Amino acid sequence: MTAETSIEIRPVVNGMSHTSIVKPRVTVAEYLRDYLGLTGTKTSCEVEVCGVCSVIVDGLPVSGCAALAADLDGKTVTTVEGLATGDTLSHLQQAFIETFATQCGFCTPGFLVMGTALLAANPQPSRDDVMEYLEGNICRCTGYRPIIEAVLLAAERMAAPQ
Amino acid sequence: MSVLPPFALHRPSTITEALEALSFDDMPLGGGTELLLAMRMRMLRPDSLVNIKNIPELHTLEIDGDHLVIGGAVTHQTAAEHPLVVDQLPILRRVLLEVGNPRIRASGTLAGNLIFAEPKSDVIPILLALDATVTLVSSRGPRNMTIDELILGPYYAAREPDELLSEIRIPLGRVLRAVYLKYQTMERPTVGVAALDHDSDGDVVRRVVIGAATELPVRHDFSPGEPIEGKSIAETMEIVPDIAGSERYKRHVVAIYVDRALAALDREERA
Amino acid sequence: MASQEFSQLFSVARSSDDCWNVLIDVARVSSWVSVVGEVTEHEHLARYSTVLEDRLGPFKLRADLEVLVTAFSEHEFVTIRADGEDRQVGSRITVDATLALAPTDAGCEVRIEGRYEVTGRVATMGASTIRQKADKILSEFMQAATRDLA
Amino acid sequence: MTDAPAVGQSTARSDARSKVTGEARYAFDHAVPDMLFGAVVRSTRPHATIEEIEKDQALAIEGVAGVVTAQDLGDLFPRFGHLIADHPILAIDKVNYMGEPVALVLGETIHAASDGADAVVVRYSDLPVMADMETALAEGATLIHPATYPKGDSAFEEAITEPRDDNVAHEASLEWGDVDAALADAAVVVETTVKYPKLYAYAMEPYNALSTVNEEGLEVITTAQHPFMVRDDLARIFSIPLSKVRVRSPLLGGGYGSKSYTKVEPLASVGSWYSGRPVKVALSAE
Repeated sequence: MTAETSIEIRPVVNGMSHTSIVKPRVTVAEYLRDYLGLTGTKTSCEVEVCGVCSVIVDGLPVSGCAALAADLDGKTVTTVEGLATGDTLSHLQQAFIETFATQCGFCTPGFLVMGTALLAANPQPSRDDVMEYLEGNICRCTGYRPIIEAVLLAAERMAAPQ
Repeated sequence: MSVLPPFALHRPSTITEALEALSFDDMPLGGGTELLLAMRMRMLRPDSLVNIKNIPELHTLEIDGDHLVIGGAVTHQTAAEHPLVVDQLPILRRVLLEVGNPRIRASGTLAGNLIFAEPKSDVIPILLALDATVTLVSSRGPRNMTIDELILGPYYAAREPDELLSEIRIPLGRVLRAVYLKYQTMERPTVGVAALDHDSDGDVVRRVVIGAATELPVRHDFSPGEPIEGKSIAETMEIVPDIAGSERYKRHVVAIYVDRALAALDREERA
Repeated sequence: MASQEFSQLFSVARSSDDCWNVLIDVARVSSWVSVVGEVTEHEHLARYSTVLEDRLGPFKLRADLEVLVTAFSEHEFVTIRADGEDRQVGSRITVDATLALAPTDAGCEVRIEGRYEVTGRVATMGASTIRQKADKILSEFMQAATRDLA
Repeated sequence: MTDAPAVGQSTARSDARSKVTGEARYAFDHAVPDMLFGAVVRSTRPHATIEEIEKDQALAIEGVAGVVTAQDLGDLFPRFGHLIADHPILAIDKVNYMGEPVALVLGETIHAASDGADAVVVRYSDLPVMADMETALAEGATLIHPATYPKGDSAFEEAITEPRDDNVAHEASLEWGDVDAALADAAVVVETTVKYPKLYAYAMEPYNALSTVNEEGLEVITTAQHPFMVRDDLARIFSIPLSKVRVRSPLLGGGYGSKSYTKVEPLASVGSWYSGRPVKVALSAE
């Protein structure tokens, strides 16, 4: 079994399937940003602490900076660009606007992806659940309160009968 | 922006294939939550990585006799949510839910955590407290060892370069009650204390394992009713000063958290 | 940062002249150091270079070492300073060592003492792991020396 | 125009929608065709003279387009800095702190540039290390910076001091009223020394700049809070009029003051001047 130095991957990213050849060293964040031009996923700390690189792969939250693009073959990836349906924002995106949960906005993609993953796993999180789940995301502008409010507001709206 | 150094990738689907590829310069890759960071910092520059995530046997999580067996590719989250862990080893679940953050828990593996031997690991102290053992497989056959024997020093596990940690075995039915308390102000804990009452065939032992404050976790066993004082335990420890605090500060925090963990243990009903 | 003093003594059944000639044969002395390779002499009894290669846990170290003879006195002692950097891992090692000779009735006594300092990222390996490694290298040095000088 | 009063009403941020959909583009996200990536080779010594910088191993790496050091800056003004131009773009003859930029490796990809930076070999010889204030201010301590900087810095003439033989960069004392008298009959006199540790107001978006140098002048896309100060520094480096320097700061991914003054724009610009292609330099948190 020889070691591969370039890997063909066929991921589905935000509903679109791609075929790409990547070197093993290419991370998921580099692949999304530089190969697919999806610059919504950011990088900052590069040691899995700040959360700005969060994406969802096969339903699980992943740090794009510390995951290999080579592992995306046959996987489904959701990034911040894939949260809205057409022009209709998700409940969480709408809530972020209303509670002023975004200021400089560089951390917003990460918080939205992790908030979405939380609500998928736990549709009615308590305030403590939200704070604990978002421990792996850093924001330097909002002081976190508006972000927590947004997640709780979105949960409330998602639970209300349409 | 920093990047990973160049490396090739092996993607074996069986343990045998993985073993053929492993060497000092061809390292096993599970979640990569610690390995890839060390590579990015140029602390490690393997020629290739051996991705073990596609090997079915390494994903087992089952009961074997009176042991819980966790495969080498099982992640913290998968183990924490698995019915067998929820029922049989709730303390392990509670500790796993304290590891890193949701992304690290979803990718990082217990075996990878053990092999990387980060001195501030949450997983190592609790597995030490639970008398877990590990199996290291290689072309020379399997080796079994305790956590004590596996963890030699900071970032230094007794795994030979061509060995793979295939499973973790944890004895069941011994824990009467257990707690894990940690004090953490940064990415890694300043101190973590696992305390449990342990009944191995009749004699109950109260065990305290303190992680993160020293190069190796510190374990103390006490007979029931024996007075335990955090301060006297902390005084004997070779505390490592670092960004999380000076030696004096940490010794003080260790003493407090040992006492708090023991007080919590007295109130605790859950195993 | 991991650093420590070291001091060891061993005696040899050879005249101190013999011992002295061996001690100033830098290539031979460096052969007693397990983790160091070929030594290149740039200036006799002044400047040498070599490569330190070793493993510390999972980490591979490879540092180009410059070795300077900082002081020596005929038949008494020679002091060296080795300084090297492993750019890949971002770590640095400095060793100051003195080999001193004292004639005894059975031959001569060799004392090796000095201090090593490891800084940079590999120092995160923890002082005790580095100390264990240093002790191992030192004991290998002693065995090789006594064997070679026997 | 809605007639709802603006006062007392919450109105959404105009850029909120682009930020929650991921469309918002920061300097960090900008790229242009034919762009090279810059990776910085940093000093591994706190204070040392640079004996030699070996480029050939780096230049041999596939995808490495060039290695720039202070010696390659020709007649560019090699320093920048708002009050005093005391920041060498690339270390000149010696390094003053651990991590000071010593060389810039240009690569077709960020990976090639990074591998190139790993392959540049710099030989140093150590100078006395002044790691804390006491050592730096001690009698006869070695000067880290030159005795003074030439008067040519047009920004603040008075900031240029007379030649000094100590490591004091700047001294200021604020007094008013008759201090001695007040102290003399004060009930209590409390005296203290306040030490500030190194501070770094971490902004989520890393420092980065994308610079394109051509005959008409220079355009830089950067995450800067003070684009005009960056423009001043760049105009001085290239000795071109301010009108020929365009500095664009799109949305900032946080700053909090840490993105005041000039950061990596000179590095990216000399990289573009050297290679004739746009150059992007983005730092990592480390």
